[in-house]
Amino acid sequence: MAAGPMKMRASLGAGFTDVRVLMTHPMETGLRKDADGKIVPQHFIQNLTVKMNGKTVIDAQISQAVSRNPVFSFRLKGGAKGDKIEVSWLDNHGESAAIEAAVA
Amino acid sequence: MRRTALALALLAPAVWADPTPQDIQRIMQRDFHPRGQATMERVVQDGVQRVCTETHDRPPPDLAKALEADQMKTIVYPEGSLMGDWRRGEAIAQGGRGLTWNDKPGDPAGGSCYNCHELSPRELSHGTIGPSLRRFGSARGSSSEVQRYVYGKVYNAKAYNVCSQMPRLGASGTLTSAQIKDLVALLLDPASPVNE
Amino acid sequence: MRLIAFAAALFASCAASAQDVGKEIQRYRPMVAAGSPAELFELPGEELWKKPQGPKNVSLERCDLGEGPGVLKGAYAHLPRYFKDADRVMDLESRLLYCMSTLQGRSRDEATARVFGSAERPSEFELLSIYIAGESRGVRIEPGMSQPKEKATYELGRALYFHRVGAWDFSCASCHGDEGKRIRMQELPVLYKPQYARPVIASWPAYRVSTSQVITLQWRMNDCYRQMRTPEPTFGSETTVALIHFLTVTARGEPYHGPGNKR
Amino acid sequence: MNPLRRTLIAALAFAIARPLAALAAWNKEAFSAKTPGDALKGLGIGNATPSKDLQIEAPEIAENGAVVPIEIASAIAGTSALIVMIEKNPFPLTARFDFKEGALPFVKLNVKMGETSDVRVLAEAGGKYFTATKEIKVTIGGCGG
Repeated sequence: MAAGPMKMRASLGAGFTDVRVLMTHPMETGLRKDADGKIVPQHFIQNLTVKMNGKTVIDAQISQAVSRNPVFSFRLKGGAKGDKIEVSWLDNHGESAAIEAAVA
Repeated sequence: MRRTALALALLAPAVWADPTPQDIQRIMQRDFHPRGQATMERVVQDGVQRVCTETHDRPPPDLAKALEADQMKTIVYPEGSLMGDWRRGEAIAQGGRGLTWNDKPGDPAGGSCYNCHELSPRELSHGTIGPSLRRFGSARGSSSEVQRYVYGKVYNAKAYNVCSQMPRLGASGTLTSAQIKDLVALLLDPASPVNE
Repeated sequence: MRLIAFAAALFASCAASAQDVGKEIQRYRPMVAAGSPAELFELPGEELWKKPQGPKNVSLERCDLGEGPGVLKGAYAHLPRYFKDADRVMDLESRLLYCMSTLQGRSRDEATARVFGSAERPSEFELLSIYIAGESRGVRIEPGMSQPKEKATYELGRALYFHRVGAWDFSCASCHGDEGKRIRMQELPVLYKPQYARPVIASWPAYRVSTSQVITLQWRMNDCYRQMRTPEPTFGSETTVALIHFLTVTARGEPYHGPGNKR
Repeated sequence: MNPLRRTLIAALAFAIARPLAALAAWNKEAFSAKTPGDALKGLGIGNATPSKDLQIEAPEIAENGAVVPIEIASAIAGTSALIVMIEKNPFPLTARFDFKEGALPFVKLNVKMGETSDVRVLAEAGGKYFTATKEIKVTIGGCGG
């Protein structure tokens, strides 16, 4: 399944850059059965990386306990309009996706 | 049912502007289709549904009494004790299935009681459409009269209050008499958590 | 009264009183809404709007949702309304179905084979609804009420709202009839009163967190009738459109702030 | 090819493809631990001091365990990592966030909770660990029908 769409909004907050990112991902726990009773295999994002102007500022390891279609909010120090924010993920099937946005 | 037909004749002319229940029924018969066990006769109103719709659930007292008497005749009491097992009763009260188009007719139905009532203090997630039934048994005892009242009320709530929002769980074929006896126990058995 | 107060205190530890349970749920909802993935479905919705389909291999971009062919801005906030070409009042989903048959040449059976989707695969109507509704963000809800058929549809919707039917004798008002009522934890808005209808109607269609599904008003009518133990209402039928019209007119004037977030 | 090997290859590929990116390993031992204690061992964490400067903003009652919003902020100087654990989940360790130069120790995320449970958050600062917990009750909403 090709990685579904991602959406991100990066905006200047009070003394920090507020980054809100949405990702399409089933985050399957491996405990769920589908309509005809078959176990749906584990399929979830494991790594999340947030970069500001090319430099990694947050490295995250997450699990299947994160809700489906994950939504994260982060706060980066300082930041100015036009700074480049990039968020990328890698899941346990080796699939990945990334999104870039300029600070509004 | 003769009494209901008479009643409807009185009410019908009063309602002109809005579509009448008969208009609604014709439109629903066109706009709905059967699915699973949910067949088309369910869109045909019976006398209780018709009168409660036309009077916005406030029928004239004498008409209400007459309809309640009709409904009382539908209640079938089983032989012997009316108290089942409150533990099974709790499971029935928790269950919400039954009579929908994706319920298999053979599967046991639930009473959906927690949707509208507070019962056991341990269940946080309870509704408030119906009165709280906390300590129902400890407040009223569990004499055969009270058992008979609770059994009848669950079987056909409209026999006691014709426009009640409580479904006619026995008369509609949702619950078996054994299941209703278990609910009687859930409400009246001193050991039941409802009566803590 | 003292005994009851004591009993209540006794159980306070394991069962928060109903009031603060309700209060806590009030805090839960905005926190969930702030992080709603509903927006994720606007992108695929837009792709579907532009995707040529059907025997005529045409996209829906020329579909007239009431503001002119292809005009999306504010279209959702002005539905349901009367359409002269079809000579009836339509909501968004029945109007989309109309465009699928007239513009794309698709048969009703093919277009309505899967009107309600799943978390894995939302239906066309669900994705299109999220995208088109998103184009009405901030626009004041003003469904059509000037045409005779619009008024008649409103009256029909109101009558249906109070019509008791089905194996459990319910009407919409059985659950959505009195203030402060709950089914389990779910507060039940009194939808025939404007102040309660406005915030609710302004948030549909929505993303339902418990099932990760996109849900629309046609789905809502369908699922309510399922729980009323009636047979199934036909997708886009006059009954469903009349109810949606009645609810939307009751919510008139509220700025649309969907697509929203549901339990 | 078994999933583990494929994941490792992918992780390496990811790293090689982006040489500058830190090798984003995934702590399999800690994430597959079935008890909070084993998860802490997997993370190499001994004891952690309770701290009021570690705030957890979350609802006391979640109407649904599928999406429970949790907001975490650390006012402890030098916080470099935040770790989220849901004690009663089948696998308690839920997420670990490492904050490099340029990021504030703050995160908001939605998590799944199997049942009412304590959410435990740990903060790493200057080689020491601090902790805070909050109980979230999970009920079943809706008509149960």
